[in-house]
Amino acid sequence: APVAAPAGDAAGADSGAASVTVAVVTPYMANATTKYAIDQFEQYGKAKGWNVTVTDTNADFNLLVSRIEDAVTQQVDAIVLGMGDPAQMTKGLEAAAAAGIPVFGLDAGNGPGVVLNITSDNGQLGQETAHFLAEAIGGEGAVVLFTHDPHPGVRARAEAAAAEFATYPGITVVEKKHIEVPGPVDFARSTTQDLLTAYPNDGDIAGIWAGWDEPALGATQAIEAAGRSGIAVVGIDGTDFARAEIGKGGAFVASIAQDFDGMAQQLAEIIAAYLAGEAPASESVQIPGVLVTAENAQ
Amino acid sequence: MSLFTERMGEVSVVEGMQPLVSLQRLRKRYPGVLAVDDVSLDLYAGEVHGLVGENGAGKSTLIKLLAGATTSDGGSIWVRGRQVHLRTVREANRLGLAFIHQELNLVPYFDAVENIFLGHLYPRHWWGGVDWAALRRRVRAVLDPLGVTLPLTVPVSRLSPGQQTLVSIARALVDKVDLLVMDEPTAALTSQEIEHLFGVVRALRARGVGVLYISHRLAEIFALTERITVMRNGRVVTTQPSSQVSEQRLVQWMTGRTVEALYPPRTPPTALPLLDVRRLSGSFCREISFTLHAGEVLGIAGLIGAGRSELLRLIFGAERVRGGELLLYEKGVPRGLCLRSPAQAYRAGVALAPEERRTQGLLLARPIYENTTLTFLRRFAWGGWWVRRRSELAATQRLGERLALRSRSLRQPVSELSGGNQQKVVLARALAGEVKVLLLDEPTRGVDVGARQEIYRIIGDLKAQGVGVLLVSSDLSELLGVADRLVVLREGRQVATLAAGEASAERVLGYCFGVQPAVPHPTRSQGGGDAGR
Amino acid sequence: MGEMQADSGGARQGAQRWLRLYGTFAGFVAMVGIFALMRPGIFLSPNNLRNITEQVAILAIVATTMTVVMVVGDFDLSVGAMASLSGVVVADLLIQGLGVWPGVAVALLVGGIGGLFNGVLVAYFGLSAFVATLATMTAFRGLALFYTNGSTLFSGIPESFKLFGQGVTLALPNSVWIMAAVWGVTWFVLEQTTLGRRLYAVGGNAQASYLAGLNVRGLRLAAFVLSGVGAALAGVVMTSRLFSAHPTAGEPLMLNSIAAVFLGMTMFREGEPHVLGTLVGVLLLGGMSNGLNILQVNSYLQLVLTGLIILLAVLLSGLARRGE
Amino acid sequence: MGEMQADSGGARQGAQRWLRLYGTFAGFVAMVGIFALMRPGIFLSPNNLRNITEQVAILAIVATTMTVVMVVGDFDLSVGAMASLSGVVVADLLIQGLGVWPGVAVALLVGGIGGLFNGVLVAYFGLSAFVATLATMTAFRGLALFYTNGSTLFSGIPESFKLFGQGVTLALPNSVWIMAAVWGVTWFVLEQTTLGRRLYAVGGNAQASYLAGLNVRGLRLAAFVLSGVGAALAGVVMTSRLFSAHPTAGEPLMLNSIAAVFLGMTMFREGEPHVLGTLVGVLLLGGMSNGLNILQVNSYLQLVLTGLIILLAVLLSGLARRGE
Ligand SMILES: Nc1ncnc2c1ncn2[C@@H]1O[C@H](COP(=O)(O)OP(=O)(O)OP(=O)(O)O)[C@@H](O)[C@H]1O
Ligand SMILES: Nc1ncnc2c1ncn2[C@@H]1O[C@H](COP(=O)(O)OP(=O)(O)OP(=O)(O)O)[C@@H](O)[C@H]1O
Ligand SMILES: [Mg+2]
Ligand SMILES: [Mg+2]
Repeated sequence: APVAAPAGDAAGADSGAASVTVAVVTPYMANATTKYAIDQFEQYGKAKGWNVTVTDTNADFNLLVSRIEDAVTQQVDAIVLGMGDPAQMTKGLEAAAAAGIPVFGLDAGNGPGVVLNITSDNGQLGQETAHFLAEAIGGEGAVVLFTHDPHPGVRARAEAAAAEFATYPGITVVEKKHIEVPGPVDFARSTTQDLLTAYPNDGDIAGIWAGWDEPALGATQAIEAAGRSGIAVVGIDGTDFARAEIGKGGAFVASIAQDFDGMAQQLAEIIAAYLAGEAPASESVQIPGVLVTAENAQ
Repeated sequence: MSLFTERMGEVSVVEGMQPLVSLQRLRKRYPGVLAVDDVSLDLYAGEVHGLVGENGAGKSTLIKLLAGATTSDGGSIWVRGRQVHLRTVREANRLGLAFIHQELNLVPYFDAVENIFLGHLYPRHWWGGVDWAALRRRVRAVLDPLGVTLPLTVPVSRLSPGQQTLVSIARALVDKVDLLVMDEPTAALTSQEIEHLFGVVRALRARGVGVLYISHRLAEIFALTERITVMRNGRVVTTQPSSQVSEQRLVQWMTGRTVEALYPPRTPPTALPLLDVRRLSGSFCREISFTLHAGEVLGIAGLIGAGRSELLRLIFGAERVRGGELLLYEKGVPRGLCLRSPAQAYRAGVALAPEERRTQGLLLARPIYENTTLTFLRRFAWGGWWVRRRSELAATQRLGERLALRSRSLRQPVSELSGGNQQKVVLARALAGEVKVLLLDEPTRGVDVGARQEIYRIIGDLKAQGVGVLLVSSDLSELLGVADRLVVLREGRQVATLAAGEASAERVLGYCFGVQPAVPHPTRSQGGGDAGR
Repeated sequence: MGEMQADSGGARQGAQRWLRLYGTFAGFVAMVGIFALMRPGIFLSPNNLRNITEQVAILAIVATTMTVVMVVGDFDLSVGAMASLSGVVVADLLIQGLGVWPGVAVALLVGGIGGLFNGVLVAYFGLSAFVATLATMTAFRGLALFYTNGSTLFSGIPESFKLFGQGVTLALPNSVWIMAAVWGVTWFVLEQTTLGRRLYAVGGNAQASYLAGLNVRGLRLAAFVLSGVGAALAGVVMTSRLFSAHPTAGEPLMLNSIAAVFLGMTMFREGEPHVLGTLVGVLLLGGMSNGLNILQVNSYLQLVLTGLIILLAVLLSGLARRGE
Repeated sequence: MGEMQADSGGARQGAQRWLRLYGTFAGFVAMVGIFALMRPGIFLSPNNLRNITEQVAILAIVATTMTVVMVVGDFDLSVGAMASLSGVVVADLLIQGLGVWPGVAVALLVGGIGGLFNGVLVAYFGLSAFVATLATMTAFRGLALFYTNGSTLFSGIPESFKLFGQGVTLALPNSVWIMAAVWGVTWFVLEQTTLGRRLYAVGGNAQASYLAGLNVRGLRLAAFVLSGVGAALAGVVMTSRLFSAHPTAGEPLMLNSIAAVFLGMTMFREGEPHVLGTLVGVLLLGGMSNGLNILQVNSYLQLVLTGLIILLAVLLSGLARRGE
């Protein structure tokens, strides 16, 4: 059952929307897409007259729990979790629940204590990009995955992609490379150089599937610098630099754009409705991604 | 010679007595040098045994072998008739051996109390915490017989080297020991502390403790020991009852030559002023005034912690001046005021050889030649930039020869040199450029007789060239032998300025202690004097 | 001379020591004051103070045992990776049905073994602490990732495991009690026992300690073992607090714990590490991040401010020292 | 005495020095040998060797200038953040239409100023290098993120900027040439000039250097400035190589560059930092990651192996030294 907006006790006698405070906490602000989504959300929130606070913990989940607790201490009206896995912050979520503060996920995840999570369907992102890559290489050849399993979203994409590749009898996933963060572009670039050395002939590798756009960029650069042909790269997120690469018609053939703007906007609406006493219909809202290819890159 | 040695050895040994510690045919090789070569030595309970030898003769290395601080390449060590294999210092300590090593080995941020107690179990309160009061009492109990007073609650890094030596001495006396080994314990001490130390050593001897005593001050050796062992080039030359050798013989055994007049003949200073110190004050020193002339050696006397080193550092610009002024003269014309940094001092022709060679003087890990050329490096470089190693090596070779520096190679890290040779490197650096005023802080500390004579000769040469020398020394006979005038400091104040003619050991000591000189115009004491007694 | 000065000297020195404490400590107090003024009633509310202590508890555990390693003059870069590894181990064992206490014991054992490994490399094989623990950091990190295959462990951890990181006893979170216990024991050992003084001696001058008959190698080894166990304990508390184990969760602990010790060191004249200073360092870091968040400073600017505040706090104590 | 031995002693000592080099160096050679055997014709192919040099070029630049800071006995933790910052600055300036050379000059200037800041804090205000550069690292990082608002800069960088990181001259990538130039100059300065000698002296014993008339503060300051400029140069090359600027791209450089210097230090008897050693350290780190990739080892196991190989290499030199 929805809780009545607890606006009264936090900000005292102030009236109306001005007293609504929404705290956004995220571990991944250094990531451009996270930043974009949160910035968008902040704008929509401000447009509603909310006071939106944003906190980054720099990939530190322990601190993230603390930040949620800080928000609870400040008796905010709602907490938005920006792309962190709720499984790693149950303690904070429980504190929020105990204080009656609703928590919403922005591309985060579902779990106890999360009223609603709005997200791209990571499975769909992974599956569609994998599908595109598979088709692009003619359903045949060796494929390498660039992953980062500690990130649950990227992990889900990789699993979906692997499942998709498995449906092609001609495709084998020959390696799964863990890409280090920070510095993913350079890391992916060096890793790809080494891969190309290990698979020295044209055709040894047909495609590289990357869990997000930065490693895809690094892979593309290495392939082009080595002058290798016949290797296609796909990424995920549809960032502007990915679009630019795809537009050039090189090795980077596709990415998939998550509609962060739409997500942010919709989440703001849902929160507004929730604070007005209207419970969301389901725990999870999934926004489909839009494939970015040479045709629609620019 | 060897026949003679053996016969004498037999004579000196008390019939049927088992040696407390017996070293048999010990060897220790360092890369390129046999530091200890087939050394055998018996030490008896209740005997003070002197060990002498030139710098680098292998004395400290021998001690380290006995302490388990380094491993031998051959030979054996027997304690009370049983062979022992010392792998760590702890094992040596458990056998009742205690050591005062040549290089100060203190924990800089511990106070004297904790440094003295290092290696012992602290007394505790009933609740398990350290009983600091009891600890302090126990430390006082060790210090009192030594007759020394130390600031106990200050980190030892802020004590003067002399005070630090007292701390390491006290450490060796906390527990009951059977054999006490002292490697140049008095190098940084003045007569007062030496007196007390000797008292303690004699008391230990009376209790049946054996003592192995290393010193370059031969007077001390004669005053304290029953037998003397002389080492040279890693080998034992001879062991003799002290009463049967003369100082000349001893020096001859050590150096292979005779050392006649230790001090060069005194030449009168000029009247040309070089440096004028006017009411100079620092954090400890107060209102010191004197003038140093060209060709003059001005000695600075005082007890430990009297502020002598601080005075030199003030003049050198290495410490903040809190009052007074400093005038440097160029050809008799006053030039420039306070020196603000050592760099400025060097530019003005003032050089310092600091007292603490390891912490203040040397880059231990760097080769000898880099240490000697450090200050005047630009002279050994094209355009002041591109270092010419060959000219550095040549200059170092020259300085080394002048100071009788003993090393395997000039590219050897200074850390591998013996203590006295390290001291020579410090001196070599100060002499590498042209200086007008030379500040020498304990220049002969740990230096053997031969090299000491050499250093005095160099001081004499510099004097003849018109250099002014400020000489700080804890060896009063050295001051009396070399200095043209003496400034006596006591607790940071200038208590007397004496011309060579007016100074005598008694008188200077009287000023040092703050009592009236017993003899108004005593005779001058010269030569290898006996400040130690 | 000097003897009569000894006592008054002691008193003076005590006063000076306090004055010096005021440096970094004054920075700390100023920070608290500013935050309290800017957000009256919030920063210093009991609730928020409790939050801060709870937020820093895990860091404080690691920083306290790190202090011991730094007391003997070494470093331990592997603590973060070790915390991750032990967190993953305990979570996995609990998920597989092992009891809570045995699970925790095994995790601490892992920490002890890791610390032993570091200690042997540094104390007995003479590797530089930096190289050795950097290498083991990389290895531990790989192990934690390999063990979990990169994923987060969370389902199947028994509720009773919440005890360490989420339970509350006498109005304070259990993690704070654990931290207090670790801190108290470490303080007692370092300041009040012969063992502790020997650790300090080794850090002050290893050669002197050896020549005074101390077992220098053993002492250095012990410090590393302690730091490994401390890191493992932090990993356990963290897993309990997050109620999930993430193979890289502990990583921020490494630089932060060293930073806390260094910050604390600035409070002492002779610059030796000290658990009291470490605690102030931890609180400075924790309070700052909490306060800046409460002030809702842009998260990128927060980083800039964090850097500047650390510098200011440390500069204060530097100036205090210079003034003497 | 012994004077006449000077020359032969020198030669023998030279031989010993080479023997000691064999420790870590032998580890390096063994690693190369193993990789070469396991992937014959691939690991040692000219193409792959070129790849390795290119991959390590940026790290080598930072590690080389870091060596200078470590020669004077300090640390610089801010190099990674500085590389990110300068990379972002040059990208932004070029995007805004500034010429390539002025843009690079400004980026290097940023590095110099950052280094100056570090140097003043450490040398003149007496802060510990760790605290000071940790704080500036945090601040620089915040600045880079704030400057770009966290996003990647890429569109609008002129093609001519590819010169630094992607151009090829005489069959070698320009980044490798830049690295070689930085290394060569640093080697010359450290080993052959009075400046270098003084830097080593300060690192060996700062107090003795001061009393020998060296400008200790100035020298430490200079080292930090150099390291700042080196980091900035690395940032420029990295931005050119990736043809895009990421506000956290330089971060892995920090630990890696320090690790490389430490690895190199194990090659020298007295354990002082040395650019030759640093280069071997960099190649060891780079060759290892390249080789393990080529052997197609699981990424997580790669971390474990990396740690173990570092330890092995270093242990070898430790044993060689002990054998003496
Ligand atoms: N660690 C070392 N490495 C190499 N050579 C060393 C080392 N320590 C000492 N030596 C050499 O061993 C020889 C003996 O040195 P030792 O320190 O025993 O002399 P010493 O008799 O104590 O001299 P001093 O009177 O100057 O203290 C010297 O030639 C010295 O250079
Ligand atoms: N009783 C004391 N209490 C505290 N500090 C003292 C005391 N006596 C001396 N000092 C310190 O010792 C310093 C003076 O020592 P300095 O090194 O100049 O003495 P010194 O005459 O050279 O003695 P040494 O023979 O030990 O070298 C002063 O800076 C002072 O701080
Ligand atoms: Mg000696
Ligand atoms: Mg002195």
